[in-house]
Amino acid sequence: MSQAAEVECLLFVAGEPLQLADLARAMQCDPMDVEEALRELQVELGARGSGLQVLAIAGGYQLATRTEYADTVARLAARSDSRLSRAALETLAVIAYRQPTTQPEIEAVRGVSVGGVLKTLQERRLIVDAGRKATMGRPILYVTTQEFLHYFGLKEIADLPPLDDADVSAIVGKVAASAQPAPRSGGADPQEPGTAPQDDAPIGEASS
Amino acid sequence: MSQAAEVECLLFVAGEPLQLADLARAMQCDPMDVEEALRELQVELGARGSGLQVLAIAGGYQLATRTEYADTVARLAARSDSRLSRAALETLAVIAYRQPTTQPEIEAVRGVSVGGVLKTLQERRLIVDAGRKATMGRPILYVTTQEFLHYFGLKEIADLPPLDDADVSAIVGKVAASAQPAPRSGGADPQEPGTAPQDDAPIGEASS
Amino acid sequence: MLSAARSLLFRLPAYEGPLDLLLQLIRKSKVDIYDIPIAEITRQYMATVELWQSMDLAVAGEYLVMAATLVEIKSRLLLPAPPPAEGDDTEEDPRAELVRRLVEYERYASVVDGLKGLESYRRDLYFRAAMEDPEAYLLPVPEAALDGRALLAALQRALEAAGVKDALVTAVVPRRRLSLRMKMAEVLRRLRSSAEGALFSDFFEVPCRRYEIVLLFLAVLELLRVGKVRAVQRNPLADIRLTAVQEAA
Repeated sequence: MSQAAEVECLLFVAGEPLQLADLARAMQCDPMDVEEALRELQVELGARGSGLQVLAIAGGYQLATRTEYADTVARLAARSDSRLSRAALETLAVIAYRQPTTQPEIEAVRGVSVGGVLKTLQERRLIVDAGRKATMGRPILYVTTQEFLHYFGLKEIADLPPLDDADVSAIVGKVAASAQPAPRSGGADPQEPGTAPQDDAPIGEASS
Repeated sequence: MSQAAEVECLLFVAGEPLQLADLARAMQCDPMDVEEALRELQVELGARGSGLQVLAIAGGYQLATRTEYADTVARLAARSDSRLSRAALETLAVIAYRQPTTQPEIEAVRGVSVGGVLKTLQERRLIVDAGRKATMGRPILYVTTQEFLHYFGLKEIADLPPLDDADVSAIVGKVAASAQPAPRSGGADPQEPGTAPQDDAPIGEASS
Repeated sequence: MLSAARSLLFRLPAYEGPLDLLLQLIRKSKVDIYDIPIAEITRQYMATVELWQSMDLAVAGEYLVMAATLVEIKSRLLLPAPPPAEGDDTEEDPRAELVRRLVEYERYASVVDGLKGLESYRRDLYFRAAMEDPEAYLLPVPEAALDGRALLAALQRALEAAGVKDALVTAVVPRRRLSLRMKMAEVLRRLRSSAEGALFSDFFEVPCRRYEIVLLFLAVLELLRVGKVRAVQRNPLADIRLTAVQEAA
């Protein structure tokens, strides 16, 4: 066991940039030791001509493929039979039942960041950008596509199995209420995906 | 650029088991070259004491952390302890070694009803409904899935620990020559999980 | 007596059914599975089931069916053997069917430990993006296997997970709700309403969200910078008193 290998494992499983503090906590060591381990790992990867490298990115560290291998990787991504990951499926499910919906709303439901998954789903034409929501930050609204219907063998969105389980509805309501600016009927009701988003109301007495 | 590094990049970005054919297509080379590259990569990872390893799992190849680093990774990615119950494992064992098999057959072997367990196993995608048996009542046939192989870290069904077949048939001959039909190849042979179900062969007196 | 009952209570969940119970009794008695002393094993089996019943434990029907089977085998063994059927040179032992079932069950039960070992080993392996969902098998979902139900199941999974991760869910709200400008106005209004101002700590109402603390801190810093607020701290770590700077009339 080496610290370089430890840091390699952590960057590998994370799939998103990790900060020194995260790494130090998992490795139960000093951030300076982590930096040393990162340097060691980078040297080892280079020495054996690995396809991977450590990147300092977005305020953290991440494993990534080297640019020389971009073409090879692209050929894999383009395989026709590539299928949906579980993360993609769950994200797609949220969009299908709540459309139009935004990245922050999806993330509120799934509890993880979904930027990469949204990109994949867009590339596969299963979802599409349908304008922007009139709230702070004007997030992009996503809806499902014809290809989505085709992929799941549906004639229309209304053919999706109804969400009638009381537990699920309760959770939807809860999640929606917290993800929405105010507890309004529109967003919280998964049966009415087409409800127009309402304007951002100013908050209480703060508007002096 | 090396083929070992190429294969490393592909396994890294896929994050799911890749088959030789997928790898060969992306690398634009022969499957045999891919196998060679996989071996090279495994040797290189071992030689530099990497935290990662190549696994042959669920019918493909996948990068994974080494078990020595499980504790470190667990501190980053907490998982609930959702191991399978003994009832679930027994039921899975019957399905895995006898597949395709039906609920009455499993219940005959285990001596208890297994409806709830089957539902759990299906929800966890460890087993799947594979049509119906052409016997009275047309019971659903269950088989194990790729997820089953992945859950137990197996490449294929043949990697399951052997059911001590020879011994058992000798025993069966001794105690109940009349009760047991001639030892058949279908259900009990883990080497041939895909063997077509011999319809209405009375599997082990399931109905007794 | 009590301890015996208690140990049984603990052991109860260990039985995976009547066959499992029978096998354990046979093993405990160290008898040959192919020559079960049926009277003795039946007695032990019945004693166990009766103990459960005396403890008001719901005994599953399967255990009772097995009890009946055992009694039937016992009674058949007591009867004189019937004359051998024509053309049949072996005499069927009444225990044969039971033994066959026990052996068959034991075959599968015996691989469970192996499977448990594989499960443990596999759970020590982590795959890419395991942090997002350590339980996922990280397998692609086959296209053919997907339909609307799969999508619904995926949503339910996601929602259940969200129900557990309440903190993460509610943390999304503030991002677009509060601005620094709003907070500055709020602080200033409150300070102006009182000649002696207010303590910095007074602004924190429990429970206080992290973003509110940060926002409040930034608002006070900004108000200090633009000279609308004065801050006085008597000694290190003491509470900070904030007062509004009087506007020139």
